Amino acid sequence: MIIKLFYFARLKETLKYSTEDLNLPDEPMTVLKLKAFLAKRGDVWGEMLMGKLKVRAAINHELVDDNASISNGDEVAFFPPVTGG
Amino acid sequence: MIIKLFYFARLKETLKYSTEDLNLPDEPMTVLKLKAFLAKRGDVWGEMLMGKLKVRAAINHELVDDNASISNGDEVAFFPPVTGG
Amino acid sequence: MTVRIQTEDFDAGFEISQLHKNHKDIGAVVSFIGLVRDMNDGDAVSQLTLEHYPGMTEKSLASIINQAKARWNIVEALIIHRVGTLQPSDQIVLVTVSGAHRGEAFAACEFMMDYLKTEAPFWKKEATPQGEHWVEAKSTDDAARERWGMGK
Amino acid sequence: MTVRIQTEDFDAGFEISQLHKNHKDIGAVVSFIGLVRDMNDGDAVSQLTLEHYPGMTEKSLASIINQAKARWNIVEALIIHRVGTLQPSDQIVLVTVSGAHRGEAFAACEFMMDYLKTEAPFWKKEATPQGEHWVEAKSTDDAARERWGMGK
Repeated sequence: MIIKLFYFARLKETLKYSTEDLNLPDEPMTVLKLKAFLAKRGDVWGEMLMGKLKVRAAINHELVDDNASISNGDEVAFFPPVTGG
Repeated sequence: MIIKLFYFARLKETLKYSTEDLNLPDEPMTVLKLKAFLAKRGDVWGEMLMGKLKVRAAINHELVDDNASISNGDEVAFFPPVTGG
Repeated sequence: MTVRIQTEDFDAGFEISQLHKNHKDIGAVVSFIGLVRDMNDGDAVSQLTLEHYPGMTEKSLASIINQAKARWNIVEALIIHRVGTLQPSDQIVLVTVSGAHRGEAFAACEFMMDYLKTEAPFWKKEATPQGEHWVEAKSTDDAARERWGMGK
Repeated sequence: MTVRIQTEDFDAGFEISQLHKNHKDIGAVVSFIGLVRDMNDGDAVSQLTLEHYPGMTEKSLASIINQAKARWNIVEALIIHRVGTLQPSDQIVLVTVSGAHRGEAFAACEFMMDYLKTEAPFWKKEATPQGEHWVEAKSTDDAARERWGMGK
Protein backbone atom coordinates (compact mmCIF):
# COMPACT_ATOMS: atom_id res chain seq x y z
CA MET A 1 0.00 0.00 0.00
CA ILE A 2 0.98 3.60 -0.50
CA ILE A 3 0.63 6.33 2.12
CA LYS A 4 1.54 10.01 2.23
CA LEU A 5 3.69 11.14 5.13
CA PHE A 6 4.14 14.61 6.64
CA TYR A 7 6.59 15.78 9.30
CA PHE A 8 6.31 19.05 11.21
CA ALA A 9 8.34 21.36 13.43
CA ARG A 10 11.36 19.76 15.14
CA LEU A 11 10.77 16.46 13.31
CA LYS A 12 10.76 18.09 9.89
CA GLU A 13 13.92 20.04 10.72
CA THR A 14 15.87 17.13 12.14
CA LEU A 15 14.75 14.47 9.65
CA LYS A 16 15.12 16.96 6.80
CA TYR A 17 11.85 15.68 5.36
CA SER A 18 8.60 17.59 5.19
CA THR A 19 6.65 15.07 3.10
CA GLU A 20 7.13 11.80 1.24
CA ASP A 21 5.13 9.06 -0.43
CA LEU A 22 5.86 5.70 1.13
CA ASN A 23 5.37 2.21 -0.26
CA LEU A 24 4.60 -0.29 2.48
CA PRO A 25 4.15 -4.07 2.49
CA ASP A 26 0.47 -5.02 2.19
CA GLU A 27 0.00 -6.13 5.78
CA PRO A 28 -1.86 -4.65 8.77
CA MET A 29 -0.13 -1.42 9.76
CA THR A 30 -0.45 0.72 12.89
CA VAL A 31 1.12 4.04 13.84
CA LEU A 32 3.53 2.22 16.18
CA LYS A 33 4.57 -0.27 13.46
CA LEU A 34 5.08 2.61 11.03
CA LYS A 35 7.30 4.41 13.57
CA ALA A 36 9.37 1.23 14.01
CA PHE A 37 9.62 0.83 10.24
CA LEU A 38 10.86 4.41 9.79
CA ALA A 39 13.22 4.15 12.80
CA LYS A 40 15.25 1.56 10.87
CA ARG A 41 16.35 4.31 8.46
CA GLY A 42 19.07 5.29 10.94
CA ASP A 43 20.07 7.02 14.15
CA VAL A 44 18.24 10.29 13.81
CA TRP A 45 15.04 8.52 12.73
CA GLY A 46 15.11 6.21 15.70
CA GLU A 47 15.82 9.08 18.07
CA MET A 48 13.04 11.21 16.67
CA LEU A 49 10.31 8.58 16.37
CA MET A 50 11.13 5.93 18.98
CA GLY A 51 13.27 7.92 21.44
CA LYS A 52 12.55 10.07 24.44
CA LEU A 53 10.73 12.82 22.55
CA LYS A 54 6.98 12.83 22.64
CA VAL A 55 5.67 12.34 19.12
CA ARG A 56 2.04 12.79 18.19
CA ALA A 57 0.46 11.35 15.06
CA ALA A 58 -2.50 12.22 12.87
CA ILE A 59 -4.21 10.06 10.25
CA ASN A 60 -6.18 12.01 7.65
CA HIS A 61 -6.04 15.14 9.86
CA GLU A 62 -7.32 13.43 13.03
CA LEU A 63 -5.12 13.03 16.11
CA VAL A 64 -4.61 9.31 16.80
CA ASP A 65 -2.88 6.95 19.24
CA ASP A 66 0.00 4.57 18.54
CA ASN A 67 -2.37 1.65 17.97
CA ALA A 68 -4.46 3.37 15.27
CA SER A 69 -4.65 1.46 11.96
CA ILE A 70 -3.25 2.86 8.74
CA SER A 71 -4.87 2.05 5.38
CA ASN A 72 -3.85 2.40 1.76
CA GLY A 73 -4.07 6.05 0.64
CA ASP A 74 -3.98 7.51 4.16
CA GLU A 75 -2.25 10.77 4.97
CA VAL A 76 -0.15 10.23 8.11
CA ALA A 77 1.64 13.01 9.98
CA PHE A 78 4.18 13.00 12.81
CA PHE A 79 4.86 16.05 14.94
CA PRO A 80 5.76 17.18 18.47
CA PRO A 81 3.06 18.16 20.99
CA VAL A 82 1.41 21.32 19.69
CA THR A 83 2.29 24.80 21.02
CA GLY A 84 -0.05 27.27 19.32
CA GLY A 85 -2.32 29.93 20.77
CA MET B 1 -27.35 64.91 63.85
CA ILE B 2 -27.84 65.63 60.17
CA ILE B 3 -27.46 63.06 57.41
CA LYS B 4 -27.94 63.18 53.66
CA LEU B 5 -30.27 60.56 52.18
CA PHE B 6 -30.48 59.21 48.64
CA TYR B 7 -33.06 56.88 47.07
CA PHE B 8 -32.63 55.06 43.78
CA ALA B 9 -34.60 53.14 41.17
CA ARG B 10 -37.97 51.74 42.36
CA LEU B 11 -37.57 53.41 45.78
CA LYS B 12 -36.96 56.82 44.28
CA GLU B 13 -39.94 56.43 41.96
CA THR B 14 -42.37 55.17 44.57
CA LEU B 15 -41.29 57.44 47.43
CA LYS B 16 -41.04 60.39 45.04
CA TYR B 17 -37.80 61.41 46.73
CA SER B 18 -34.36 61.26 45.20
CA THR B 19 -32.50 63.02 48.01
CA GLU B 20 -33.15 64.83 51.28
CA ASP B 21 -31.31 66.20 54.31
CA LEU B 22 -32.60 64.63 57.48
CA ASN B 23 -32.37 65.87 61.05
CA LEU B 24 -32.20 62.98 63.51
CA PRO B 25 -32.19 62.83 67.33
CA ASP B 26 -28.63 62.67 68.69
CA GLU B 27 -28.71 59.03 69.71
CA PRO B 28 -27.02 55.86 68.33
CA MET B 29 -28.49 55.19 64.90
CA THR B 30 -28.26 52.10 62.68
CA VAL B 31 -29.53 51.40 59.17
CA LEU B 32 -32.38 49.33 60.61
CA LYS B 33 -33.38 52.07 63.05
CA LEU B 34 -33.31 54.62 60.25
CA LYS B 35 -35.56 52.42 58.11
CA ALA B 36 -38.02 52.13 61.01
CA PHE B 37 -37.88 55.89 61.53
CA LEU B 38 -38.65 56.58 57.86
CA ALA B 39 -41.33 53.86 57.73
CA LYS B 40 -43.41 55.96 60.14
CA ARG B 41 -43.91 58.52 57.37
CA GLY B 42 -46.75 56.43 56.00
CA ASP B 43 -47.92 53.41 54.05
CA VAL B 44 -45.69 53.59 51.01
CA TRP B 45 -42.61 54.26 53.17
CA GLY B 46 -43.29 51.25 55.32
CA GLU B 47 -43.94 49.06 52.31
CA MET B 48 -40.77 50.17 50.55
CA LEU B 49 -38.37 50.09 53.50
CA MET B 50 -39.78 47.53 55.95
CA GLY B 51 -41.94 45.40 53.62
CA LYS B 52 -41.30 42.38 51.44
CA LEU B 53 -38.98 44.13 49.00
CA LYS B 54 -35.28 43.58 49.41
CA VAL B 55 -33.65 46.92 50.18
CA ARG B 56 -29.92 47.45 50.20
CA ALA B 57 -28.18 50.32 51.92
CA ALA B 58 -24.91 52.18 51.49
CA ILE B 59 -23.18 54.52 53.94
CA ASN B 60 -20.72 56.93 52.33
CA HIS B 61 -20.73 54.84 49.12
CA GLU B 62 -20.04 51.49 50.83
CA LEU B 63 -22.60 48.67 50.86
CA VAL B 64 -23.60 47.95 54.48
CA ASP B 65 -25.86 45.67 56.50
CA ASP B 66 -28.89 46.64 58.57
CA ASN B 67 -26.83 46.84 61.76
CA ALA B 68 -24.26 49.33 60.40
CA SER B 69 -23.94 52.54 62.44
CA ILE B 70 -24.79 55.93 61.02
CA SER B 71 -22.90 59.07 62.14
CA ASN B 72 -23.46 62.79 61.82
CA GLY B 73 -22.71 63.98 58.29
CA ASP B 74 -23.02 60.53 56.68
CA GLU B 75 -24.43 60.02 53.21
CA VAL B 76 -26.92 57.14 53.40
CA ALA B 77 -28.57 55.56 50.35
CA PHE B 78 -31.40 53.05 49.98
CA PHE B 79 -31.97 51.08 46.79
CA PRO B 80 -33.13 47.72 45.41
CA PRO B 81 -30.63 44.93 44.65
CA VAL B 82 -28.47 46.09 41.74
CA THR B 83 -29.10 44.97 38.15
CA GLY B 84 -26.30 46.46 36.03
CA GLY B 85 -23.92 44.80 33.61
CA MET C 1 -6.63 50.79 35.67
CA THR C 2 -9.55 52.78 34.30
CA VAL C 3 -13.23 53.15 35.16
CA ARG C 4 -15.65 55.13 33.04
CA ILE C 5 -19.40 55.75 33.40
CA GLN C 6 -20.86 57.38 30.32
CA THR C 7 -24.01 57.85 28.26
CA GLU C 8 -22.13 57.64 24.94
CA ASP C 9 -21.31 54.39 23.17
CA PHE C 10 -17.72 53.07 23.28
CA ASP C 11 -15.35 51.63 20.69
CA ALA C 12 -14.59 48.23 22.22
CA GLY C 13 -11.83 47.43 19.72
CA PHE C 14 -9.98 50.65 20.44
CA GLU C 15 -10.31 50.22 24.21
CA ILE C 16 -9.10 46.62 24.08
CA SER C 17 -6.11 47.54 21.91
CA GLN C 18 -5.12 50.25 24.41
CA LEU C 19 -4.86 47.56 27.07
CA HIS C 20 -1.95 45.77 25.39
CA LYS C 21 -0.41 48.43 23.18
CA ASN C 22 3.25 48.98 24.06
CA HIS C 23 3.17 46.19 26.65
CA LYS C 24 5.58 43.48 25.54
CA ASP C 25 4.97 41.49 28.72
CA ILE C 26 1.28 40.88 27.98
CA GLY C 27 0.36 37.50 26.52
CA ALA C 28 -3.39 37.49 27.13
CA VAL C 29 -6.27 39.93 26.91
CA VAL C 30 -9.75 38.76 27.93
CA SER C 31 -12.74 41.00 27.24
CA PHE C 32 -16.43 40.93 28.01
CA ILE C 33 -19.03 43.03 26.20
CA GLY C 34 -22.59 43.11 27.54
CA LEU C 35 -25.38 44.05 25.16
CA VAL C 36 -29.09 44.89 25.36
CA ARG C 37 -31.19 41.88 24.29
CA ASP C 38 -34.63 42.34 22.77
CA MET C 39 -36.03 39.58 25.02
CA ASN C 40 -35.59 39.24 28.77
CA ASP C 41 -37.39 36.65 30.93
CA GLY C 42 -39.96 36.23 28.17
CA ASP C 43 -40.72 39.94 27.70
CA ALA C 44 -40.07 41.79 24.45
CA VAL C 45 -37.80 44.70 25.33
CA SER C 46 -38.00 47.82 23.18
CA GLN C 47 -35.80 50.03 25.35
CA LEU C 48 -33.64 49.90 28.46
CA THR C 49 -32.92 52.75 30.87
CA LEU C 50 -29.95 52.51 33.21
CA GLU C 51 -29.83 54.51 36.42
CA HIS C 52 -26.81 54.60 38.72
CA TYR C 53 -25.52 56.16 41.94
CA PRO C 54 -22.94 58.77 40.89
CA GLY C 55 -19.96 58.73 43.21
CA MET C 56 -20.60 55.28 44.60
CA THR C 57 -20.53 53.66 41.15
CA GLU C 58 -17.00 54.79 40.38
CA LYS C 59 -15.74 53.69 43.81
CA SER C 60 -17.47 50.34 43.51
CA LEU C 61 -15.96 49.58 40.09
CA ALA C 62 -12.50 50.72 41.22
CA SER C 63 -12.80 48.42 44.23
CA ILE C 64 -13.76 45.49 41.97
CA ILE C 65 -10.63 46.08 39.87
CA ASN C 66 -8.50 46.30 43.02
CA GLN C 67 -9.90 43.03 44.34
CA ALA C 68 -9.12 41.36 40.99
CA LYS C 69 -5.57 42.75 41.08
CA ALA C 70 -5.10 41.43 44.60
CA ARG C 71 -6.20 37.92 43.58
CA TRP C 72 -4.61 37.49 40.16
CA ASN C 73 -1.45 38.57 38.42
CA ILE C 74 -2.91 40.99 35.90
CA VAL C 75 -1.35 44.02 34.25
CA GLU C 76 -4.18 46.30 33.11
CA ALA C 77 -7.92 46.40 33.67
CA LEU C 78 -10.69 48.58 32.29
CA ILE C 79 -14.41 48.89 32.99
CA ILE C 80 -16.72 51.07 30.91
CA HIS C 81 -20.42 51.08 31.81
CA ARG C 82 -23.09 53.07 30.03
CA VAL C 83 -26.08 54.76 31.69
CA GLY C 84 -29.17 56.42 30.23
CA THR C 85 -31.46 55.09 27.55
CA LEU C 86 -30.36 52.19 25.34
CA GLN C 87 -31.90 50.16 22.51
CA PRO C 88 -31.69 46.41 21.78
CA SER C 89 -28.21 45.39 20.49
CA ASP C 90 -26.62 48.50 22.09
CA GLN C 91 -23.46 47.95 24.10
CA ILE C 92 -23.93 48.29 27.88
CA VAL C 93 -20.62 47.32 29.46
CA LEU C 94 -17.03 46.48 28.59
CA VAL C 95 -14.73 44.70 31.03
CA THR C 96 -11.26 43.91 29.75
CA VAL C 97 -8.20 42.54 31.51
CA SER C 98 -4.65 41.95 30.32
CA GLY C 99 -1.89 39.86 31.84
CA ALA C 100 0.96 37.49 31.12
CA HIS C 101 -1.14 34.31 31.09
CA ARG C 102 -4.62 33.42 29.90
CA GLY C 103 -5.87 31.53 32.98
CA GLU C 104 -5.52 34.53 35.27
CA ALA C 105 -6.93 36.96 32.70
CA PHE C 106 -10.03 34.77 32.16
CA ALA C 107 -10.61 34.38 35.91
CA ALA C 108 -10.13 38.09 36.64
CA CYS C 109 -12.48 39.17 33.84
CA GLU C 110 -15.28 36.79 34.85
CA PHE C 111 -14.81 37.69 38.54
CA MET C 112 -15.12 41.37 37.70
CA MET C 113 -18.37 40.80 35.78
CA ASP C 114 -19.84 38.64 38.57
CA TYR C 115 -19.00 41.31 41.15
CA LEU C 116 -20.23 44.15 38.95
CA LYS C 117 -23.56 42.36 38.51
CA THR C 118 -24.10 42.06 42.27
CA GLU C 119 -22.29 45.07 43.79
CA ALA C 120 -22.10 48.03 41.41
CA PRO C 121 -25.05 50.42 41.91
CA PHE C 122 -26.77 50.24 38.53
CA TRP C 123 -30.48 49.60 37.98
CA LYS C 124 -32.20 48.65 34.75
CA LYS C 125 -35.71 49.59 33.73
CA GLU C 126 -37.18 47.84 30.70
CA ALA C 127 -39.80 49.18 28.32
CA THR C 128 -42.05 46.35 27.03
CA PRO C 129 -45.46 46.25 25.31
CA GLN C 130 -46.94 45.87 28.84
CA GLY C 131 -45.28 49.08 29.99
CA GLU C 132 -42.11 49.92 31.90
CA HIS C 133 -40.79 47.89 34.81
CA TRP C 134 -37.67 47.64 36.91
CA VAL C 135 -35.59 44.54 36.21
CA GLU C 136 -35.46 42.13 39.16
CA ALA C 137 -32.09 40.99 40.48
CA LYS C 138 -31.33 37.35 39.61
CA SER C 139 -30.41 34.66 42.10
CA THR C 140 -28.16 33.15 39.39
CA ASP C 141 -26.06 36.32 39.60
CA ASP C 142 -25.73 35.91 43.38
CA ALA C 143 -24.72 32.29 42.82
CA ALA C 144 -22.13 33.31 40.22
CA ARG C 145 -20.66 35.76 42.70
CA GLU C 146 -20.60 33.21 45.54
CA ARG C 147 -18.38 30.91 43.46
CA TRP C 148 -15.46 33.25 44.10
CA GLY C 149 -15.75 32.51 47.78
CA MET C 150 -15.21 35.85 49.47
CA GLY C 151 -17.23 37.59 52.15
CA LYS C 152 -19.73 40.30 51.41
CA MET D 1 -18.90 30.06 12.83
CA THR D 2 -15.64 31.12 11.22
CA VAL D 3 -12.06 29.83 11.24
CA ARG D 4 -9.21 31.71 9.62
CA ILE D 5 -5.49 30.93 9.42
CA GLN D 6 -3.51 33.86 8.08
CA THR D 7 -0.12 35.55 8.06
CA GLU D 8 -1.62 39.07 8.19
CA ASP D 9 -2.61 40.83 11.37
CA PHE D 10 -6.31 41.11 12.27
CA ASP D 11 -8.53 43.93 13.54
CA ALA D 12 -9.85 42.40 16.77
CA GLY D 13 -12.38 45.20 17.35
CA PHE D 14 -13.90 44.79 13.91
CA GLU D 15 -14.07 40.99 14.22
CA ILE D 16 -15.66 41.17 17.68
CA SER D 17 -18.25 43.69 16.51
CA GLN D 18 -19.20 41.40 13.61
CA LEU D 19 -20.09 38.72 16.15
CA HIS D 20 -22.95 40.68 17.67
CA LYS D 21 -23.91 43.14 14.94
CA ASN D 22 -27.57 42.72 13.95
CA HIS D 23 -28.11 40.05 16.62
CA LYS D 24 -30.68 41.37 19.08
CA ASP D 25 -30.67 38.07 21.00
CA ILE D 26 -27.03 38.35 22.05
CA GLY D 27 -26.35 39.62 25.56
CA ALA D 28 -22.71 38.58 25.98
CA VAL D 29 -19.54 38.52 23.90
CA VAL D 30 -16.37 37.07 25.41
CA SER D 31 -13.08 37.46 23.55
CA PHE D 32 -9.54 36.27 24.01
CA ILE D 33 -6.52 37.82 22.29
CA GLY D 34 -3.15 36.05 22.55
CA LEU D 35 -0.01 38.14 22.03
CA VAL D 36 3.73 37.50 21.61
CA ARG D 37 5.55 38.23 24.87
CA ASP D 38 9.18 39.37 24.85
CA MET D 39 9.99 36.91 27.65
CA ASN D 40 9.10 33.21 27.82
CA ASP D 41 10.34 30.81 30.50
CA GLY D 42 13.14 33.25 31.31
CA ASP D 43 14.37 33.70 27.74
CA ALA D 44 14.30 37.06 25.96
CA VAL D 45 12.31 36.51 22.77
CA SER D 46 13.11 38.71 19.78
CA GLN D 47 10.96 36.87 17.26
CA LEU D 48 8.46 34.02 17.02
CA THR D 49 7.80 31.79 14.03
CA LEU D 50 4.58 29.81 13.83
CA GLU D 51 4.33 26.69 11.70
CA HIS D 52 1.11 24.75 11.18
CA TYR D 53 -0.33 21.74 9.35
CA PRO D 54 -2.48 23.15 6.52
CA GLY D 55 -5.69 21.21 6.12
CA MET D 56 -5.62 19.65 9.57
CA THR D 57 -5.49 23.05 11.31
CA GLU D 58 -8.76 24.27 9.82
CA LYS D 59 -10.52 20.98 10.64
CA SER D 60 -9.16 20.97 14.17
CA LEU D 61 -10.36 24.53 14.88
CA ALA D 62 -13.78 23.85 13.32
CA SER D 63 -14.07 20.75 15.51
CA ILE D 64 -13.22 22.82 18.62
CA ILE D 65 -16.01 25.29 17.76
CA ASN D 66 -18.44 22.42 17.18
CA GLN D 67 -17.57 20.86 20.53
CA ALA D 68 -18.17 24.23 22.24
CA LYS D 69 -21.52 24.60 20.45
CA ALA D 70 -22.54 21.12 21.57
CA ARG D 71 -21.74 21.92 25.21
CA TRP D 72 -22.97 25.49 25.59
CA ASN D 73 -25.77 27.61 24.26
CA ILE D 74 -23.76 30.01 22.11
CA VAL D 75 -24.77 31.90 18.98
CA GLU D 76 -21.58 32.75 17.10
CA ALA D 77 -17.93 31.77 17.39
CA LEU D 78 -14.79 32.87 15.60
CA ILE D 79 -11.16 31.74 15.68
CA ILE D 80 -8.40 33.61 13.86
CA HIS D 81 -4.84 32.28 14.23
CA ARG D 82 -1.78 33.79 12.62
CA VAL D 83 1.17 31.83 11.22
CA GLY D 84 4.58 32.94 9.98
CA THR D 85 7.01 35.31 11.67
CA LEU D 86 5.82 37.57 14.50
CA GLN D 87 7.44 40.14 16.81
CA PRO D 88 6.86 40.81 20.53
CA SER D 89 3.47 42.46 21.18
CA ASP D 90 2.08 41.14 17.87
CA GLN D 91 -1.35 39.51 17.99
CA ILE D 92 -1.27 35.70 17.54
CA VAL D 93 -4.81 34.50 18.08
CA LEU D 94 -8.36 35.77 18.53
CA VAL D 95 -11.11 33.56 19.95
CA THR D 96 -14.47 35.20 20.39
CA VAL D 97 -17.86 33.80 21.34
CA SER D 98 -21.31 35.37 21.57
CA GLY D 99 -24.45 34.13 23.26
CA ALA D 100 -27.45 35.11 25.32
CA HIS D 101 -25.75 34.81 28.73
CA ARG D 102 -22.28 35.55 30.05
CA GLY D 103 -21.62 32.31 31.94
CA GLU D 104 -21.86 30.16 28.83
CA ALA D 105 -19.90 32.62 26.69
CA PHE D 106 -17.04 32.73 29.24
CA ALA D 107 -16.94 28.93 29.54
CA ALA D 108 -17.06 28.36 25.77
CA CYS D 109 -14.29 30.89 25.08
CA GLU D 110 -11.92 29.48 27.71
CA PHE D 111 -12.70 25.91 26.63
CA MET D 112 -11.86 26.79 23.02
CA MET D 113 -8.51 28.30 24.04
CA ASP D 114 -7.63 25.31 26.24
CA TYR D 115 -8.45 22.92 23.39
CA LEU D 116 -6.66 25.04 20.80
CA LYS D 117 -3.51 25.02 22.98
CA THR D 118 -3.44 21.22 23.18
CA GLU D 119 -5.06 20.00 19.94
CA ALA D 120 -4.62 22.46 17.08
CA PRO D 121 -1.48 21.68 15.01
CA PHE D 122 0.57 24.84 15.51
CA TRP D 123 4.21 24.93 16.59
CA LYS D 124 6.18 27.92 17.86
CA LYS D 125 9.86 28.55 17.36
CA GLU D 126 11.45 31.33 19.38
CA ALA D 127 14.46 33.44 18.44
CA THR D 128 16.49 34.37 21.54
CA PRO D 129 20.03 35.71 22.10
CA GLN D 130 21.06 32.01 22.49
CA GLY D 131 19.67 31.14 19.06
CA GLU D 132 16.44 29.61 17.82
CA HIS D 133 14.56 26.82 19.57
CA TRP D 134 11.21 25.10 19.39
CA VAL D 135 8.88 25.96 22.26
CA GLU D 136 8.13 22.98 24.52
CA ALA D 137 4.51 22.04 25.23
CA LYS D 138 3.46 22.90 28.79
CA SER D 139 1.94 20.46 31.27
CA THR D 140 -0.14 23.38 32.61
CA ASP D 141 -1.87 23.51 29.22
CA ASP D 142 -2.67 19.78 29.44
CA ALA D 143 -4.02 20.35 32.96
CA ALA D 144 -6.17 23.27 31.74
CA ARG D 145 -7.62 21.03 29.05
CA GLU D 146 -8.28 18.16 31.47
CA ARG D 147 -10.52 20.42 33.58
CA TRP D 148 -13.18 20.21 30.90
CA GLY D 149 -13.39 16.48 31.53
CA MET D 150 -13.74 14.98 28.08
CA GLY D 151 -11.86 12.11 26.47
CA LYS D 152 -8.99 12.65 24.07
